[in-house]
Amino acid sequence: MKIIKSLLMGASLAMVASAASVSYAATSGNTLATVDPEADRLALQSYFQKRFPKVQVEDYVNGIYALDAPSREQWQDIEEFPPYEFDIEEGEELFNEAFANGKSYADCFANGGIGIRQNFPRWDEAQGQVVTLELAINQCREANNEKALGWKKGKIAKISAYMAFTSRDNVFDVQIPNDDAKAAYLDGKQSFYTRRGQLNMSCANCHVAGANILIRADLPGPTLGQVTHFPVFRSKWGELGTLQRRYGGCQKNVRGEPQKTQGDKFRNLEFFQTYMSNGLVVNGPGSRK
Amino acid sequence: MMNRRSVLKAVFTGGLVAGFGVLMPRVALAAWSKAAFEASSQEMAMGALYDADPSASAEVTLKAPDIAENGAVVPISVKSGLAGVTSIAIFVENNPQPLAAQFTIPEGTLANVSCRIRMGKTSSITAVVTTATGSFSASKEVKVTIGGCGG
Amino acid sequence: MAKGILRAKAKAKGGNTVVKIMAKHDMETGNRKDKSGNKIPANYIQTLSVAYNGKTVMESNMGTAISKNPYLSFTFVGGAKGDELQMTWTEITGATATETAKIK
Amino acid sequence: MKKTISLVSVLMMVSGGVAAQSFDDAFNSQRAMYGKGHSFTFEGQTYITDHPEEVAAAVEANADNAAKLLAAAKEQHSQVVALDFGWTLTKGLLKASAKSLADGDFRKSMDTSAQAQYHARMGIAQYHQSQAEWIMAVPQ
Repeated sequence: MKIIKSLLMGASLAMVASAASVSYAATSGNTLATVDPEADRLALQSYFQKRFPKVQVEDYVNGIYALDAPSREQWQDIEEFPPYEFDIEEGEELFNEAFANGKSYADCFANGGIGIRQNFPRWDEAQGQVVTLELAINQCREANNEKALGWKKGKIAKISAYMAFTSRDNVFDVQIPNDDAKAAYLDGKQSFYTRRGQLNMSCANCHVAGANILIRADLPGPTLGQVTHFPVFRSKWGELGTLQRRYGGCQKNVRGEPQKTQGDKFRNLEFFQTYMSNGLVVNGPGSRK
Repeated sequence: MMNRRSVLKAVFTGGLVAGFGVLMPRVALAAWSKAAFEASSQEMAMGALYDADPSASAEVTLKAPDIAENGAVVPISVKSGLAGVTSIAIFVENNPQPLAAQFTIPEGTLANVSCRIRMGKTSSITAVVTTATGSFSASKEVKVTIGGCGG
Repeated sequence: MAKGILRAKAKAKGGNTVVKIMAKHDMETGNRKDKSGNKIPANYIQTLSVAYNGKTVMESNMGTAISKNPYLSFTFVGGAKGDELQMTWTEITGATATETAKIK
Repeated sequence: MKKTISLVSVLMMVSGGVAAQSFDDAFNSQRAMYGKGHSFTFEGQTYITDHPEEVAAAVEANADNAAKLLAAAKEQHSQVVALDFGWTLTKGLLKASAKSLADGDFRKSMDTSAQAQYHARMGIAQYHQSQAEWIMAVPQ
């Protein structure tokens, strides 16, 4: 059902693509008045469709494995029995563990926290900020007088993985309800295209222009669908980690001081990046190199 | 994770297994061969397992990537069309201990196994299949690269 | 129920049973050093044997070149949905346990 | 290999090409080719391929000057950190400079401080440039 939906979307995009032309001399989209998230999303998707015409839009949830066959083969072998299965189990136990006050995570989330990954990150009007799933998890703990968990790995990643697992095949649907949310989106968009660090590279350098182009021994994945499979069990980490752990790692990779995990910048970046993947399905957790 | 009972059991069989390691004659593949698994060169490891050097055979199929995505987890599968396969072993020549795994294949189990290995650096991988008539091998080089941001 | 370190997916099809097993284990090689430069002692799973109806269908001896969370997949003739597999693992430390899984 | 090359070209494409052979272009290419201390002419004038920090460090090596340069480098680094645009190696350079200063190796300390301050200044420049140019990288 969802697949068919995204197939149709793909088709309609193909037409958009033929009309839109990829240029680097944008004149709009950098002010609150001119930024148009939906146009950004379609432009990005058409950009990738032009570069990789054979790749179905819905396959981008598999990241680089949608583009590079040899990597895909190894990845599929590992997904035969993925290392994160233990984490999903532990995540489920942690998720169902009652807090000292008798409440549990289920009390903090819509639908008892099951099958809701696709709605995160979400704009929270009351807080006036973007709330990622991990932030919501820790807010839930603190609301119930429990200590907040570390942001990057361990328990929070396992709980997030379980919640993503219960949401697999749900279609990402990040909403931008008002101008405040749009401002956060714009901030995230700017971060994504902003060069940092001694190597003077932006997220986009590797994950838009550089997607599937060797950087030393690595093939960066396309940003389209990049968030859908997080948290990931990364062979390099030998364990599960959150999206924002990876953000910090990328910024270090370009020899820049990483920004604050779950700070405004990273949450807004995740807001933008996830909006770009609206219409694709949740397939997290995933295994990556 | 382990409950008390299996711990007790652990202590008990622990001694036993260690004992076997030493006493087991080299032809009997069933037990974990200390000499083979702790050998620091492929020659020594093979010497500890086989009477004669394995001969290359097209009947042994080794599936491994050309370039490993990450040396820490390299998917490998070995299968063989040979009759009466009793054992399959996998060697990573350039690892500190080259013998990765050795599978005993009882009758009724297909000569077709998959596992995931660790590679310290680019190395030749060799799969050795043993039958009543001898040992046969297939090799392939797997490149391990140092990533720009990944592996 | 207390779970072991093994997870298995065993599927019976066409008269054969395809078994996939993964163990939750770091497979310490003994070649690594910790932050203070001391060698981390080796601790890996040495043997994993699988039995069906009391008959061994796979005996796997493993070394330091097997990945963290070791994975093993093989196929044996026979086996039926609902039957049980006995899986016994032994660490180099001597620790051992037998766990079971149902064929699906 | 071809892939790597094309990435380079892509990067050049998005790095908002300013008018060819500005002074900065000339300076940077000369610096890249000959390193510091090399003189070249641009539009009739002669220049040297030293960064301002290196010029500032080309004074007598003594405790006083070394301390001044280190302080200046730290100051500039705190500015780039305030912008959230610091580079990863800078902290280490500042530490190394402080150590050389303590060890009485003033020349080494001053050169290291110069390098650290250069990083900080470039980080700040990068921030301002990206404020102006990020939008040019967005596919439309």
